[in-house]
Amino acid sequence: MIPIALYLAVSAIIFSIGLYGLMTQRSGIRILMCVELMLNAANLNLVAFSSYHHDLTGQVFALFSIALAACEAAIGFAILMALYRLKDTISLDHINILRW
Amino acid sequence: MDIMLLAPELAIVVTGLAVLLIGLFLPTDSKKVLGYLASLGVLVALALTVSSLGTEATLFNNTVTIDALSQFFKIVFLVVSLLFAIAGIKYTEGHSNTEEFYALGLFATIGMMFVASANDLMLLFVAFELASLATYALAGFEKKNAKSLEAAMKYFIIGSLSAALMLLGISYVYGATGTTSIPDIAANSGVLVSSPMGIVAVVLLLAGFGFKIALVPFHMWAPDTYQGSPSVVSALLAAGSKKMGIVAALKVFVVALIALKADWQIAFAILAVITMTYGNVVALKQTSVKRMLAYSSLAQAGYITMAFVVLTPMALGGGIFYALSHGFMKAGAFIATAAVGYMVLSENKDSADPDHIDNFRGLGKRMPITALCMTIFVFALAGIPLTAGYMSKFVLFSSTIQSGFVWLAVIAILNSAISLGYYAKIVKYMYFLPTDSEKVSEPFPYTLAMIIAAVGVLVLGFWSEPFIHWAMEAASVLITGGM
Amino acid sequence: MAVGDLAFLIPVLPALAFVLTFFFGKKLPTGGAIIPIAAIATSFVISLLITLNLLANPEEVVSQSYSWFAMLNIGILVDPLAAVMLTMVTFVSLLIHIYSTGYMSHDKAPSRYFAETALFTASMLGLILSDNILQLFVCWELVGVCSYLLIGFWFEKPSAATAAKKAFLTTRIGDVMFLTGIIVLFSDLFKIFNGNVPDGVYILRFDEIFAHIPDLAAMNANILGMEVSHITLITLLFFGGAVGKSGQFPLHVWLPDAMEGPTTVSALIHAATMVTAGVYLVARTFPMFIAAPDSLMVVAYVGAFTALFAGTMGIVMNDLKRVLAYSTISQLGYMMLGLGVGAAVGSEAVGIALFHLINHAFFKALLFLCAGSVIHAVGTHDMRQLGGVAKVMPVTAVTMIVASLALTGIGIPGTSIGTSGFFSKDAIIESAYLMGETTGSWIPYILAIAAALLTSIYIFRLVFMTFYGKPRTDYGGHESPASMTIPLSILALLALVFGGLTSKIFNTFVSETFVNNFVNMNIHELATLGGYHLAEHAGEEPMLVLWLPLIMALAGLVITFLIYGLRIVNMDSLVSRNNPIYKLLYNRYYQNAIFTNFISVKVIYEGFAFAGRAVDRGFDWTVKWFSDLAIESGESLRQFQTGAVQNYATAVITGVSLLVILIKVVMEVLQ
Amino acid sequence: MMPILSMIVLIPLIFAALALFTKTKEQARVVALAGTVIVLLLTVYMYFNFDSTIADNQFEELAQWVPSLGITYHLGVDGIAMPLILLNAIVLPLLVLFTWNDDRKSPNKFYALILATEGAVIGVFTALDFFLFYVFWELTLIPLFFMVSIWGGPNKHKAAIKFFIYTHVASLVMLLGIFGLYFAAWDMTGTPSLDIPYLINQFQFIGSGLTKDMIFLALLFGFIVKIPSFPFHSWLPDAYTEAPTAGSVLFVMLKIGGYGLFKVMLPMLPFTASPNLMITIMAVLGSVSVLYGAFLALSQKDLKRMVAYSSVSHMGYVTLGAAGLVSLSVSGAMFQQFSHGLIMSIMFMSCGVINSTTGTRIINDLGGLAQKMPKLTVIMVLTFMASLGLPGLTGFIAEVSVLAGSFVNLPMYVIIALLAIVITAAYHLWALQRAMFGVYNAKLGTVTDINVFQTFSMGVIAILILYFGLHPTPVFDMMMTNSEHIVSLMATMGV
Repeated sequence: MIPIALYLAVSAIIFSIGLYGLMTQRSGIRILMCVELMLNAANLNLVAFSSYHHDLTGQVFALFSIALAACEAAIGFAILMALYRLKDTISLDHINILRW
Repeated sequence: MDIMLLAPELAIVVTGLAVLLIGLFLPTDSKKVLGYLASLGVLVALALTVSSLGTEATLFNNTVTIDALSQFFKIVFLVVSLLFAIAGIKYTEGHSNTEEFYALGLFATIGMMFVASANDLMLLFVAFELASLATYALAGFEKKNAKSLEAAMKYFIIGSLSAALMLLGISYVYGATGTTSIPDIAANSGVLVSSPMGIVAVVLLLAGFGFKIALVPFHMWAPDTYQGSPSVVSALLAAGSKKMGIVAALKVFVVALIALKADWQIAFAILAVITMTYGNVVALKQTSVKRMLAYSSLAQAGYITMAFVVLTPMALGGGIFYALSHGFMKAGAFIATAAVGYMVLSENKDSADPDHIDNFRGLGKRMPITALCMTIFVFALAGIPLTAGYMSKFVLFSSTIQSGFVWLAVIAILNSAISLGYYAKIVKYMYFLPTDSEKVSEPFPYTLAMIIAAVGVLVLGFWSEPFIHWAMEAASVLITGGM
Repeated sequence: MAVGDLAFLIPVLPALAFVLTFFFGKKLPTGGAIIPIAAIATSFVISLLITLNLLANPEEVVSQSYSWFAMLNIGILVDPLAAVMLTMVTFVSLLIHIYSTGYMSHDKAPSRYFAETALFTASMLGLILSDNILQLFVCWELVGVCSYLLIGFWFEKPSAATAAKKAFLTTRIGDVMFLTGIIVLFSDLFKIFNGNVPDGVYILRFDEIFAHIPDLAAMNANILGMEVSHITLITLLFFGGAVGKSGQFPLHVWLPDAMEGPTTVSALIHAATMVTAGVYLVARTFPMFIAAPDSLMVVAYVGAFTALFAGTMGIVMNDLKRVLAYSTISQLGYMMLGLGVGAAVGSEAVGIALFHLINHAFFKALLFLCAGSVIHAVGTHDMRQLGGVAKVMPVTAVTMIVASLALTGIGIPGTSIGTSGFFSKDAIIESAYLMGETTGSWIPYILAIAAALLTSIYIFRLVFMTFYGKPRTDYGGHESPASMTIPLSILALLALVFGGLTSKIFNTFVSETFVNNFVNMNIHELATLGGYHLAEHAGEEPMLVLWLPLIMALAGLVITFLIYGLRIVNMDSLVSRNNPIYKLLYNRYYQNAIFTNFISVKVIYEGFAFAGRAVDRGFDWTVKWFSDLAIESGESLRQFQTGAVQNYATAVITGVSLLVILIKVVMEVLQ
Repeated sequence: MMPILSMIVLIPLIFAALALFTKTKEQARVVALAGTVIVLLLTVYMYFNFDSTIADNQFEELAQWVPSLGITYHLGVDGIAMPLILLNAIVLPLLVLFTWNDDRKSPNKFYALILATEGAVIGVFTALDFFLFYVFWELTLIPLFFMVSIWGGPNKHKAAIKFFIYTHVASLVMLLGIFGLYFAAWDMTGTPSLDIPYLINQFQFIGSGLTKDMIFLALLFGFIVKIPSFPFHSWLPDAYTEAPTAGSVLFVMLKIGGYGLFKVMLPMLPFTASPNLMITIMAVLGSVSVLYGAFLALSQKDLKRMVAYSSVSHMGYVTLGAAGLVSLSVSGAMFQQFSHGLIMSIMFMSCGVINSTTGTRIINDLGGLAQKMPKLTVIMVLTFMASLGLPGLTGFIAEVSVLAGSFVNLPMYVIIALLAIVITAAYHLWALQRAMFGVYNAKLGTVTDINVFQTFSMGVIAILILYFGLHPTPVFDMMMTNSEHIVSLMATMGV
């Protein structure tokens, strides 16, 4: 069977992709997607470990976090919608009245 | 198991749902009643918690625990959300979706309360997220206000980033120990010490909680959000959800990961110093009072974090006690700004930044009660004697010296000296700078909330013995649980 | 009850008079002059009685002490030395107060004047009565203030205000030395008692001090490499105080300016009484000086030099009162010299000096009052505008001439015929000679002789220029009222005969001061402490020595008569700005330029003070710098908060990775 | 036995609250007068029941406050505190009278602050628990801060903030010292306590010499800044000068720095690791302040600023005398605090009067005021004389005791201080001559002499200066008792 290290490696890679996107992307939507990536990388970890430990907790946890991720996405989109209504853009470069 | 042990939480849930449902059928102008309802619910919950003080129990096969620590923080959260609810009555006046405001607030409170009593990382994470999600929405409550939305957006993005980090951290902990139950992790956390995953997990979790506690460099969202979102919400964020981060950190680090003490003590030491210094120094130059308070609460977080470095019962007790006092001071201060903001907006609808410090000119004349309360809060934050702030600093700093971290104490004390610079500035504006505008009536709910907070601050300062004692008990839970 | 028990009233009455006059004087006629006059009269009677009583039975010294605070006391000591001073001061003060009723009649604030003079009298008497050095210093300062107030009596005159300030500050320099002396003395005695002084022992009382002279002499201080015994140090510091108060060189600069005050004040304070306090101080602590021959030598030299130095300036002044002021300085120099010769003649020196002090008080007061009477009548100080005043003011003129004779000391040696000045001054000069004989230091004697010549020159110059010849300007003028002329006559009488009558008894009386139940000292033991022996009284000096002073006096008279009387010598070549000597003298050796303008203003005020100011700015700046640092760093740090959410995320990530590294590093370091 | 100490501390605070709610000047000043007078009566009563022959604390009150931290409510007075309390109790009613007829904005706050300051300052003098001590210590800052910033001069805000933060930093350092002592004792005995006498007594048992010295220096810094002593005086000139007259007088009443020196520092001194170093530090600071303050006062143009610097110079004697460690010098230093309080009150009142009637304080712009203001002139001359150390007035008693006493152990530093005497006389007389004497400066327009209330209050203080100058024993004896007690400690340690 596949050694645990590979799972970790994969999830680490996915997580890093998400991070990179989060730091570089301008569009709100893409940033949301990056966040999803990262969360799912973590979930991958959980599942991998759970099978590694032969213990279901990890998978249950993963399910929970997927649910949460959904809620998060919902709220995120809601906020972005509102922003779009107000400013006709969701490019985060133009949203920085609050600073210093 | 006895479900009544969860009575406070249930009370809040019920109130939350009730508010949500009743709100649907009420006309906008009569939605005031929701505020009273919510306040009542929180009051009931508070009463229930107080009545059940001293009970020790674990529920839901050991995922929820009720002990001195959880009780203490529950009360902190309930007090804050009580202030939030009362102040909200005025704030939401004439808002079409008052019910959402209260429902979200109450759900956030539940999240916090469950974090306080969580005994399992899974529950902790879920509750944590619950609180976060609710507050994301609250931060963006003013849908027509660009600032509010921007605040929400930033809060949301950094929040979900840190959630991801936290989850990753938890996954590593789980991977190493094979369990998510906090005591069990504590039991066999030896594995983490040996494996490199240890440090990574610690840092990731630190980032996760650091985001809520607003420790530099995970704080970046905080100033913007506190400034941008409605003051009442800022109060909830600064006074409530910040404490949630603290209690979570206490549970996870001091109890679960005590074996990795060496690692995270260093981390906390570094963060504490950076955070308090950065917060105080930057606050000096702020012109928006809310932003200034945001930075000040950074600094306060820095002080509290010292407890993790010192890690003696007294220091932890001090930190916990500090959390309580800070709850009162910060909530009060933000509500005061809310009152001022209300005053400004009621004078001219579209004023650019109602929280600019110029609006505080001559407040002593225009809103005497608000000004007086604000002075109390500000002095308390600065650590002037006979206020909660002084008492908590006294315990915390002195315990720091006691256990030999003199350098840390010195830095902290120098910091609180610097902080006087901007606190005094607020007082100066309120009392010494002339104003041409006349006295205005102060909205009752705000005043009530502020007075409650002020009384709390003074009581904690004068008659602190029982509270300190209690905080010590809470701390002892951690120590016995951990060591 | 013994009259001595009333001694405490002597200063207290004038003090009360001060209070009453100060608060109620305005309402009374002549500014309530009657109150101080009555008080001082009573004091005079009491002191006189005490003196007579002491003459009769010398052991009845009055001595009372009460605790003041800590180990210090206030007390009364009336021994012969004090008694004669008391009598003189009360007497002169009484006369001058009476005189003042006339003199100040036209002034707008007489009550303030009388109050202040009463206060002055009180403090002066307190000074004389002190039985401990600290109380003496207290009153010493008080008389200083009174003189400050009285010099500046016409404070709306800037010159007066300035003169007052100058007087106070210059004497203050001396006072500091005096105070230092007291402090050194205190700490020495404190050490002698090893820190625990038993109750009831007042360590600054004269008897305590004198009792410990041997211990003090035993202590040595190393100052700039010189081994100085503490007794020498202390006495020198005391003398420093005396120099300030008694206008000895170099601290004499204030006395001439002090003439800005009313003439009566000059007579009372700056001629008769206060300025003699320095002499009194040295006399009072004479046992200590005896044990410190070096100090005595200093006293003698300074005194003699001052006598001459002041004389040289006296001969060129054109202001009536300034001439008299310099004369006072010079006479005080004589008194100091008289004490200085103690190294040779032992405690007789006190008698000699005191005798001259008393006589001087009489004739110098008289001189000033005459001058006052002239000024009062004609309203100018400048002799060049006067002349022939004798015709208008006969009484004044006569008394003035008597006084001048007394000052120059005209009399026939060997007999007891002569003006009072003759007995005292010649006694001083003779003992100076004696000192030259025993110790081999002749300079004081020579200076003293030279000074005698100058004395008679300046005083007769004054007499001729003022009273003789015909008026140079048309001043009005009339003889002064009786309230003024009667005191003049009384003083004139005393100036004429007092010396002759009392010269014998006086010396023996006063010389016994330090042998009584209060303090009993053996002068020879003290001398041996100082490491020398007193001359067993050498009998007669050669004839020349006895006659020389008189010859000098007459010579001076002749010279001045030729110049100013017959005008056969033309002065214009001498008296002109291009004659360097005249210029030097006339500008008073440029002391003003040096002391006032250069040292005090330039160096101290502009130099130090402003340096200090710069330093202070430095401190301020440092403090400010710290706060600025905080604020500025705040300004730059907040730039991190860019407002772009991606940067926030970046910050988080960097934070995480940095933390990992940091922890690793620190862990490494710790292990 | 009634809790008289609590009363004299609380009554001013209560009356301050009352005064805050008054509507008019008339009500406010009456309340203020009532409060201060009651305190005065109580203090006088206490004074006459005070046993000046023992050095212990008297009228003690003790109650638990926060047992888990060893914080107690512990009050008491000894011979060090008593005279200072007396000073405050006497001067403040007179201060209220002095300001009786002034018109100023929000008089209710004004008098409330005066009362609050009195309460806080007396609190510091009576507190026997470090926590309480620090509480009152900080409490003195706030009313003075408001006093300066509301009614102060042109640069009031700058001065107020500077004073507040500067002295607050010092207090924080002092707090560090207190913590150090607190825990050193806690670790030794196992029970927490902040009781001042107890901790001072525990100090000697602390093991590490370094710790001892750090604690000592931290506390010393806190006190020295409040005194204030060179080189930590730079907050003083601004604060004193910018403050309103009443504020300046309150500043002068703030004798807590010196009090700490005697109450806390000296008993600890012999047990520090290097007592002689500490003595030297204090001696240097003291003597230099004397000279330095005098020179700076000499260089001032502004009368009030000159007075402020003279205050630095005078307070130098306090530090010097404390370092002298001879019973006479120490009690002299204590007496200097008392005398300085009286003298400076009048000095600042005079500055206030002159400023309000002529509209300037620049010495060279004044002149000849004596002709227009005879009453003021008489009082001022007396006070200036007292301030330059004229015998027969309080200043002299203090200075001569300090100098004579200290000379026993510290001759060199005394010499430095002696140099200042002439300078001191110089600037006092210079100011008098320029401001009061000479030709009347017509540009000043019509000036009016002090009114009856001002005459009364200044007169009474002047009389006290004279009285205590002639007869210091009423307060000097108790000081002597305590200083002998302190010095005996030194003797046991052979310092």
